[in-house]
Amino acid sequence: MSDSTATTEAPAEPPAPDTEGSEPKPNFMRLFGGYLTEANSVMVTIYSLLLAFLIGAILLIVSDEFTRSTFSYFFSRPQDAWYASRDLVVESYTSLFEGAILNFNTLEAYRAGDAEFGNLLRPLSETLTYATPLIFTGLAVGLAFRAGLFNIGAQGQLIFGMMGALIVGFSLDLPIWLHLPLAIIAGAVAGGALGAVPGVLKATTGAHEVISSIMLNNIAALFLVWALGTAFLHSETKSDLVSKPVDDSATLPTLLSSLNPSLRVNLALIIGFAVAALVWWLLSKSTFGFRIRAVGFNEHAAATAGMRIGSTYTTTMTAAGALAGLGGAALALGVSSGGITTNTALDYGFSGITVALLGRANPGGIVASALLFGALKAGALSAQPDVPVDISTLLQATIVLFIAAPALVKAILHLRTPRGGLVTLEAKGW
Amino acid sequence: MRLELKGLTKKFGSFTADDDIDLVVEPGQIHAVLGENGAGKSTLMNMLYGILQPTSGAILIDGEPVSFSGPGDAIAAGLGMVHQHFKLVGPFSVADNVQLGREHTQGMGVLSAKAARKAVRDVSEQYGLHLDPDAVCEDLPVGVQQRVEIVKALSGPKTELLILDEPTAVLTPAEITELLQIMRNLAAAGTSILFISHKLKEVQAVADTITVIRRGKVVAELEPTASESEMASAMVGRAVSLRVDKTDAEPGEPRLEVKDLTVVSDAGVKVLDGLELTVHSGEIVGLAGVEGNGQTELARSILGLLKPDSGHISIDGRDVHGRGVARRIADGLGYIPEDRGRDGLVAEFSVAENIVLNQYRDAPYAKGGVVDAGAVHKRAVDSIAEFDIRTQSPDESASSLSGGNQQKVIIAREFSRSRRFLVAAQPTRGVDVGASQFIHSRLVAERDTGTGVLLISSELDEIYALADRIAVIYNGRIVGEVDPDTPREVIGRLMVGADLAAAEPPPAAEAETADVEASSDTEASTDEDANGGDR
Amino acid sequence: MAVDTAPAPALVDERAPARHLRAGIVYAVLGLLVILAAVALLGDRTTTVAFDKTLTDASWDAPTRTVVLILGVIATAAGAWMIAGLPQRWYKIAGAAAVAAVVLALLFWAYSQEGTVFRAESILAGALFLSMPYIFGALSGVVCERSGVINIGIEGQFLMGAFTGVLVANITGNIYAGLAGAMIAGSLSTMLLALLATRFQVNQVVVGVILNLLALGFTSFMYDQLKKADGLNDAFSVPVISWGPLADIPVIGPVLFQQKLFVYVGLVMVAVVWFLLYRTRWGLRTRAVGEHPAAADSMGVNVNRLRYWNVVAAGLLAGFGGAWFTLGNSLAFNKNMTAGLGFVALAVMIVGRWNPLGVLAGALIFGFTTQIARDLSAAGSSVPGEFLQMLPYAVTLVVVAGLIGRAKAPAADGVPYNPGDK
Amino acid sequence: ACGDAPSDSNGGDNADASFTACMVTDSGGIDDKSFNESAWAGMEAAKAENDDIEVTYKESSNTDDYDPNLQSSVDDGCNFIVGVGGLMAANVTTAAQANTGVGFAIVDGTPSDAEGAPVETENVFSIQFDTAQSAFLAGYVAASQTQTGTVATWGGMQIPPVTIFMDGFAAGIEQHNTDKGTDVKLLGWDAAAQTGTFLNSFEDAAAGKSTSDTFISQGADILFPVAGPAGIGALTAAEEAGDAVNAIWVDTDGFESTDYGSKLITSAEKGLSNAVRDAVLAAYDGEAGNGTYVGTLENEGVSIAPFHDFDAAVSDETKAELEALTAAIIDGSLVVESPASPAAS
Ligand SMILES: Nc1ncnc2c1ncn2[C@@H]1O[C@H](COP(=O)(O)OP(=O)(O)OP(=O)(O)O)[C@@H](O)[C@H]1O
Ligand SMILES: Nc1ncnc2c1ncn2[C@@H]1O[C@H](COP(=O)(O)OP(=O)(O)OP(=O)(O)O)[C@@H](O)[C@H]1O
Ligand SMILES: [Mg+2]
Ligand SMILES: [Mg+2]
Repeated sequence: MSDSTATTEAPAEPPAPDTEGSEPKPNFMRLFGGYLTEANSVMVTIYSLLLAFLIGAILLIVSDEFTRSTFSYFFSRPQDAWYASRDLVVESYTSLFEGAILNFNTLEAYRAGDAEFGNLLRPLSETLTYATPLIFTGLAVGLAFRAGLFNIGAQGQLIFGMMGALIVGFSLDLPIWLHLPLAIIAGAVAGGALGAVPGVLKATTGAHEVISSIMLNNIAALFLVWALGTAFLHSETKSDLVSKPVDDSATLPTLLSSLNPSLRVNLALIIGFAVAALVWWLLSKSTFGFRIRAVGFNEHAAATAGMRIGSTYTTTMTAAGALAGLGGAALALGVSSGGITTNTALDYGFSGITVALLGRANPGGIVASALLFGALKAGALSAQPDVPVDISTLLQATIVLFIAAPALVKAILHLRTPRGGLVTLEAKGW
Repeated sequence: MRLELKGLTKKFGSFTADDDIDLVVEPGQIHAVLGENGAGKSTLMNMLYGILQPTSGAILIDGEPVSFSGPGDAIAAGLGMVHQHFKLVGPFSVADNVQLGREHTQGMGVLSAKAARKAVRDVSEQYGLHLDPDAVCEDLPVGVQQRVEIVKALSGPKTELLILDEPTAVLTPAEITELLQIMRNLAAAGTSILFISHKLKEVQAVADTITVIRRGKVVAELEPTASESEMASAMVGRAVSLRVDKTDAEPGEPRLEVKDLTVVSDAGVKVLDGLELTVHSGEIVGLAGVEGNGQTELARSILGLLKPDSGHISIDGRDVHGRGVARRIADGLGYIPEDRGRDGLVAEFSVAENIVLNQYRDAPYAKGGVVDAGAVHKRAVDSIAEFDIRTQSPDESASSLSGGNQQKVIIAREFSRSRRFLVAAQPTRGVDVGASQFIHSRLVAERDTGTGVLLISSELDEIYALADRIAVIYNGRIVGEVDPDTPREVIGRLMVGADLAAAEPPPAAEAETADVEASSDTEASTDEDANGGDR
Repeated sequence: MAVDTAPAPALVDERAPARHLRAGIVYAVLGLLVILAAVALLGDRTTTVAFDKTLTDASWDAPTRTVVLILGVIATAAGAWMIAGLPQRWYKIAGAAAVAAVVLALLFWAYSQEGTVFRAESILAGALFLSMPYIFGALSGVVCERSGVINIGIEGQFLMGAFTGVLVANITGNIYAGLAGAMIAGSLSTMLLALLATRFQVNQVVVGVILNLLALGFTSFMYDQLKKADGLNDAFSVPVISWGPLADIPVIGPVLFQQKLFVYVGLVMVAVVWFLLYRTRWGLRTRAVGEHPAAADSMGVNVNRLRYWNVVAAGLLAGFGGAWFTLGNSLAFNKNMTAGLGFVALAVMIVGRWNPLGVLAGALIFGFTTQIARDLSAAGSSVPGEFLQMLPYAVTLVVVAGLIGRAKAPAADGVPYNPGDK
Repeated sequence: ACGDAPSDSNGGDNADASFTACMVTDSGGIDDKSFNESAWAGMEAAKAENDDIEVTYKESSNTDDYDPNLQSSVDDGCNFIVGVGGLMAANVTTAAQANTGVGFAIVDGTPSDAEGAPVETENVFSIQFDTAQSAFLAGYVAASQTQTGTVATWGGMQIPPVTIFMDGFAAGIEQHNTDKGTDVKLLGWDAAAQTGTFLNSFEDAAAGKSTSDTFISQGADILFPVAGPAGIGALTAAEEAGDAVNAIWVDTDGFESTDYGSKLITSAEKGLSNAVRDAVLAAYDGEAGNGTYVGTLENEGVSIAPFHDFDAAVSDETKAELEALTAAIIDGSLVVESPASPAAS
C-alpha cells in the first residue's frame, strides 16, 4: 500500500524524429479528433463521468416505477417508453445539477428580479460545504499513502478532532482571534493524538496500521457516544444526545452569508485549500516530504540512507491524524457549531479514502475529487426524493470505478493508448 | 533435442532487446551465450521458455516450429530452465519449490509430502547436489538456493534442453567445478544445454560452441579455444583493459574496529559469532566468503541498521554504539549496499534525488527544512558529468536507468563527499566491464586519499584485484586474514570452513580446480555477476 | 558440491533478545498491577460461574481475590521468566500465558460484581456463534490475499450475501436455496474485483472501497424496491442442529453440539481452507501465486487465471458469511445491517496472519469479547456500556501490539501480475 | 416529474395539487421502521384523505442536513413542512421565522432557539407524546405476565424518545410490585441512575438479537426493545427461545407491523402517524398555526395495543387494573415521571 502515484504502464517512447518529420502537417481537427479518441487522463476522466452517468440513467429508468411501466407495452407504443425515460433522466440529472451547481429556477427568478444573487450561489455553497471535510480527510489518507501507510482510521481521527475542537470551543472564554485558532488547533491535536497511535504501534511493535486504525475507528465512535452523554459535553438545554454549542468566538465565520444567510460555506474551506497547498509544499519542497516519499517508495533504501523509518511512520500518522482532526474541527466549529451528535461525522473519514485514491494522493487531485464528491452529495441531497439517495450512492461508486480503472474505460470505448502510456493508479500491496 | 532459433526478435516498446537472432543448439551440445549486461541474453532465454512472446521470428524444435504460450508449454516440450533471477517462493520448503507446477499428489489433488521429498532426494543424489527437502528456501544461503534452482530444472519429467542463465554466479569454486561436471555428464547423455555465464574461464572449460551477443545482435561465433580477451572484446566491441593499476597500500590508524560482534537472527541462529575485524586508513580489506555467511549482517551492523546482540564497533576511533545511521553517515561513513534495487535506490525518485538521498537534509541541499532544488540539481548535473552517468536528465526516474548506471548513481552519492571509512558491498554486481573498471579505479583512488575501505565481495577476482589484505568470513566468524598473494585454493577452502592451518597450500595445486580458477592475481574481473539484476 | 555451505545453525538458548526483555517487562508490570489492585481494591467478593443449560443448578463460587492474585502471580512470573531469559521456543507460550492470565483476572474481577454470574454455557455458545461472520469474512480474505489480491470489500460481500440470502429464501421458500443464493451473490460481487484486479490491473484497494459502496447502494435500493412487494423480505431461520446425546454433555454440549448450521460450516471451513491451502496442489499453487507469481508462472501456473477463480471462490465464503446476518439470526434484511463488521473481518484476517487457524483464533477473541461485553452490560455493570462495547476492539489492539507483532502479508499481495515481468 | 406522462403515480410534484406538504426526516430514512416511517405514513394518510394535498420528503443524513433540506423544501414551494425529531427544533424555528408564509411542524419538540430556549412563533405546530404513559401500562402488563420474575428492556441509543419508554416501563413494573407485592426485576435500565443497556445502533438487529439472548440467559422472559428496526432482534430471540419468552413492542402495534405478532403480548403505541396526518389536514385548512399537540392516554395519542393472541393469557383482573391505572393517569392522580417527558423539556 505504499504507492498510488501516476505511473506509466508502457515504457515511454523516445522521440522518433524520422516518422515525425515525414508526417503531413497536422491540422487542428485531426489532432483534436486524435485527442478525443485517446485514453489520456483528461479524456478518461470525461469518459468515466459519461459512462457513469449512462449507467446511472439506466438505474434511474429501472428504478422508476412509472417509466418501467411504459416498457411493459414498449412494443405497442415505444415512444412512451422513450419519452418517459428521456424526461426522467433529463429531469433527474437536471435536479442533481441544480442541487450542486446552479438552480435554473433561481436563475430565472434572479433574471426576473425575484431573487437575490446570493440565492443563485446556494447550490455551489452547499457543494463547497460538503467538500470541506473531505478535503481534510482526503489529505489525511493521501499523506499517509505517500509514506506507504494505509490510514483507514481517518474516521476516528475526525471524530477526535471534532471533540477536541468542541471542548476548546465551548469551555474557554477568549476573544475570537485567540479562541478560534486555539479551537482549530485543539482539533488537529486531538486528531493527531489518535493518528499517532497506529504510527507508534507500527514503529515499535510492528502492529499493522490497518488493524489498529480499524479498531480505533470503532473505539473513537463509541467514545464519542459516551462523551456526549457526560455532563461536561452534553447540551445543557437539550435532552437529545447532542453536545453543547461552541461559543460564537470559536465559530468559523461564514464566507458569503452577507449575501444570503443560507450560504453556509465557511472559513474552513479556505483553511482546507491552504492546508492542501501546505501539504503539497511539504511533500514536494520540504525535507520532511522528501523523507516521507522516500520511505513510502522504498523503506529499505530510506533506512540505508539514514532516515528513521519508525519515526517517519509516527510523524506521518500524527500529521495525517491532525489533518483528519482539522476536518473534525471544520465540522464542530462550522456547520455543526450548534452542537455535534453521534453521526455528525457521517462517513467523511471513509470517503476520504476514496477521495485520496481518486486524487492519486496528490493534494491538488484530492481537492478536485473532494469537490466532485461534495457536488455529488449536495446534488443528491437536493434531488431527492426524485432521485433516490441510494441511486446517488451507486452513481458515486460507478464514477469512482471508471476513473480508477482507465484500462476499463479504454477497453469499453476502444480508445487508443496515448503516447506516454496509460496513466493508471499503481496497485501495490499492504 | 535440436533447437533452432530463426530471426528471433523482441521489442519492448521501441527498444529492441533482441534483434534477429539466429542460433542452433545440437543434441548433446553445450552452447554458451556471452554478452554484456543488457545485451539481451536473458530476454532471449525467456522467449525460448515461453515467459516472453517473441515480437517476430521462429523457434524450431527438432525441425518443427513451436509456439509456447507460457512456461507450461515449454516444460511439456522438454525444456528446463535455471533463471538468472531466482524463481523461488521464499516461504516454501525446497520440496515444495521443486514440485510447484508438477505436484506429487496422492489423488484428488492432495499433496504427497513423502513423494515430493523423495523426488528431491533422488535428483539431488543422482547429481550430487545436496539438499534438505524440508529446508525453507528464504532461510537458505544463495548458493544453496541456486542448487534448488538447478534441481528444479533437472526435475522436469523429460528435460531434453536445459537453459542455464548464470547458474554459477553465487556458487563456490568447488561447487562450480561440480556443476560443470554435471553439465558435461548431461550433455554426454544427450541433453542439450544453453549456458550463460560472465565467467569466461567456465565457458572455456565447458562450452562446445560460443555465441556472442551485443546490443541484441549476434556479433560473433567463437570456438571454446578463444582467449578471454578475444571474448571480452567481442562482447564489448572494443579492446578492454582488464587491469587495475594500484600502488602498495600505506595503512594508517584504524578506521574500523569490530570486536566480538555477535548477531542473533530472529530464528535464534547466530549469524555473526564473535567477529573481529580491523580496517586501517589507506587500505582496502577484502572480505571474501560465500554469500550468507554473515557479510550482510556485518555491513548492516556497521551502518547501524542492525543492532548487534553483543560486541563493539568503533569507526574512526569512536565507539558508535547508540549512534543512528544518519549520525554515522554524517560522521563520514560511506556505504555501497549489496542490493542496489532494495537498499540503494528509490526507484521512483529522480536521479538527482537519489544522488542526495543520504544528504538531503544537509547544507547546501537544504536550509531550514526546505529542500533547495537548485542546489540538488546542480549537484546532480556535476555528478552526472563526473561519473559519466548516462541519463537523459537529472529529473529522469532512477528506474529507467540501466543497471550499470544505477550503480553509478550510488557511487556518485558516496564518492563526492568527504568520508573516513567506506563499506563497499558487491560494488560491481550486475555492472558491465567498462563501469566496473571505473568503479574499481575509484575505489583505489579513494583508498589513496586515506579512506579505509571494507570491500565485501563474493567474487574472488574482484577481491584479488583490489584488496590489500583479505579476510575470509565463514559462519559469522573471520576464519583467516591473509595477504593478497595467497593462492586461490587456500581462500576457497577457508570460504567453506576449513581452518587456516588446514587450508595452507598443499605442495601441488589440484589440477581440476586449477583449470577453472588459475588466473592472474591482479586481473580485473570480467565475470560480471548479475545476480543483483539490472534494475 | 560435496561441501554443504549452509552454515550450521547455532541455536542460542541461553540469551534473550531485546524484544523478549521489553515484552517481559510489560507482562511483569501488568501482572504486578493486577496483584496490587487485587490487594488494594478487591474486597471480600466471590465470582460465580454457573452452568445454565445442562446443569441448571450447578454453580461454582470462587473467592475472587485469591483467584485474581494467583493469576496476577502467573502473569508476573511469565514476565519475570522472559526478563531472566527463556529459551526461544518458550517465548510465545509464556507470552500467551501472561496475556491469558491478565485477561482471566480481569474477567474474574468483572464477574465478581453483585448479581453477575458467569453463565459459562450461554456465554461460550454465544461467543462461538458471534465469531462466525468474522470467520467467513476473514477466510474469504485469506483465500483472496493468499492469491495476491487484496480484498477490502468484505463488507460489501456481506451485504450482498445478507440481502440475496433472504430474497432467494423468500422466492423459493427454501432456506438452503437462500444460502446458496447468498454465496452466489457474494461471488458475483467479487467477480468484479477479480476482473478488475487481474485483467485491468486496477488498484485493488480502490476496487474494494468501490465494491463496498456499490453493494451498499445496490442492497439499499433493492430493499426499497422489495418493500413495495409483499413476502420478499421475510425472515427465515436456519434450524439449530442438536447432536442427540452429545448435546447433553455439560458445557461442551451446548457450546459445540447444539448450534446453528453456520457454526458447523464455519468450523469445517476453517479446517477445509487450511487443508486446501497447505495440503493440496491448489493450495501450493495459490500460495505460490500470492508470494512470488513469477516463480509460479515459470513453472507453468497460469497466475491470473488462478487468481481470478480464487477470488471468485472466496466470494462464496463471504457471501455465506453475509447470510449469517439475516438467515443466521432469523432476521429480514435491513439497510447497512452489517454495521462495519466486514472491516473487522479484515482485521481478523490480519490478526490471524493470513492463516485459517489464526483466523479462527482471532475470530474467537472477537466473538468472546463481544459476548462478554454484552453479557456484562445486560447484567448491569457499572462500567458505561460504550466502554464495554469497546472491549473487543481494545483487546484486539492489545493482542496485536503485544503478541502478534509484525504480520507479514503474502509478498505479492495487491501487486498485479503481468506475464513477462521479471 | 414525468412531463406529459399519463400518470402521476411517482410521487413528484403533482401539478393538480394546490397544497404541498413536505417532510424533512431525522437521520435515518423514511423507511427506518421508526419515527420517520411513522411520520411519513401520516403524511401519506393525509394525502389519501385529501386529493388536493401532495406530499414529499427529504432525508437527512445528520443534523448538518437539516438546514439545507428545510431550505430546499421552502424553495420547492412547500406549504407545510414537517420536521421529524426534537434535534431539528431550532432549525425548524429559524426556518419558520425566515419564512412566515409557510407552515411548519416539529415532531417530538417545541419551537426553540439554538440554545434550546423556548421561542414564540406564529407558524410552528408542535407535536409531542408522553409515551411514558403507554410504556407504564406495558410495564405493568409485563410484570403481571412474567413467569421468571425477570423482564428486560434495552434501547437503540440513550436519547429521550427511547429512554422515555424505558422510564415508563420501569415505573409500570414498580407499580405492579408495590400494588401486588411482587418482586419483578427489570434488567437493562436503571431509571434512578438513568443507565442501561444500549446498542448504540438502530440498525444492528443481529446485535439486538445477541443482546436479547443474553438477557434471556439471565432469566428474562419478557423483552421490551426500544430500538426501531434493531428491536426485531429481540423478537427473533424470543421466537428462538420458544414459548417461555415473549416481547412487547413500541411505537406501533407490533402485531400489525411486524411478523412476530404471536410473540407480542402488547405494544406501547405512539400515535405519530395520526398526529402528523391531523396536523397536515389542519394546515390545509389553515388551522395549524402555532398549536401544540401532546399525545397522552387521555387524547389517545399514546395507548397500549390490544393483547391479540395474549388476550386469554392476560387475566381479567389485570385488565381491570390497567383500566383503573389509565383512568388514574388521565385524571392526574397518577403521574408517570420521566426526565424525557414533554412537560420536562
Ligand atoms: N524496464 C525498462 N523500461 C524502460 N526502459 C528500460 C527498462 N529497462 C531498461 N531500459 C532502457 O533500456 C536501455 C538499455 O539498458 P541496458 O540495461 O541494456 O543498459 P546497458 O547498455 O547495459 O548499460 P550499462 O552499461 O549502464 O549497464 C537503457 O537506456 C534503459 O533506460
Ligand atoms: N520487460 C522489459 N521491459 C523493457 N525492457 C526490458 C524488459 N526486460 C528486459 N529489458 C531490457 O532488455 C535488455 C536486455 O535485457 P536482458 O535481461 O536480456 O539482458 P542480459 O543480456 O540477460 O543481461 P545480464 O547479463 O545483465 O543478465 C536490457 O536493456 C533490459 O533493460
Ligand atoms: Mg546493464
Ligand atoms: Mg540476464
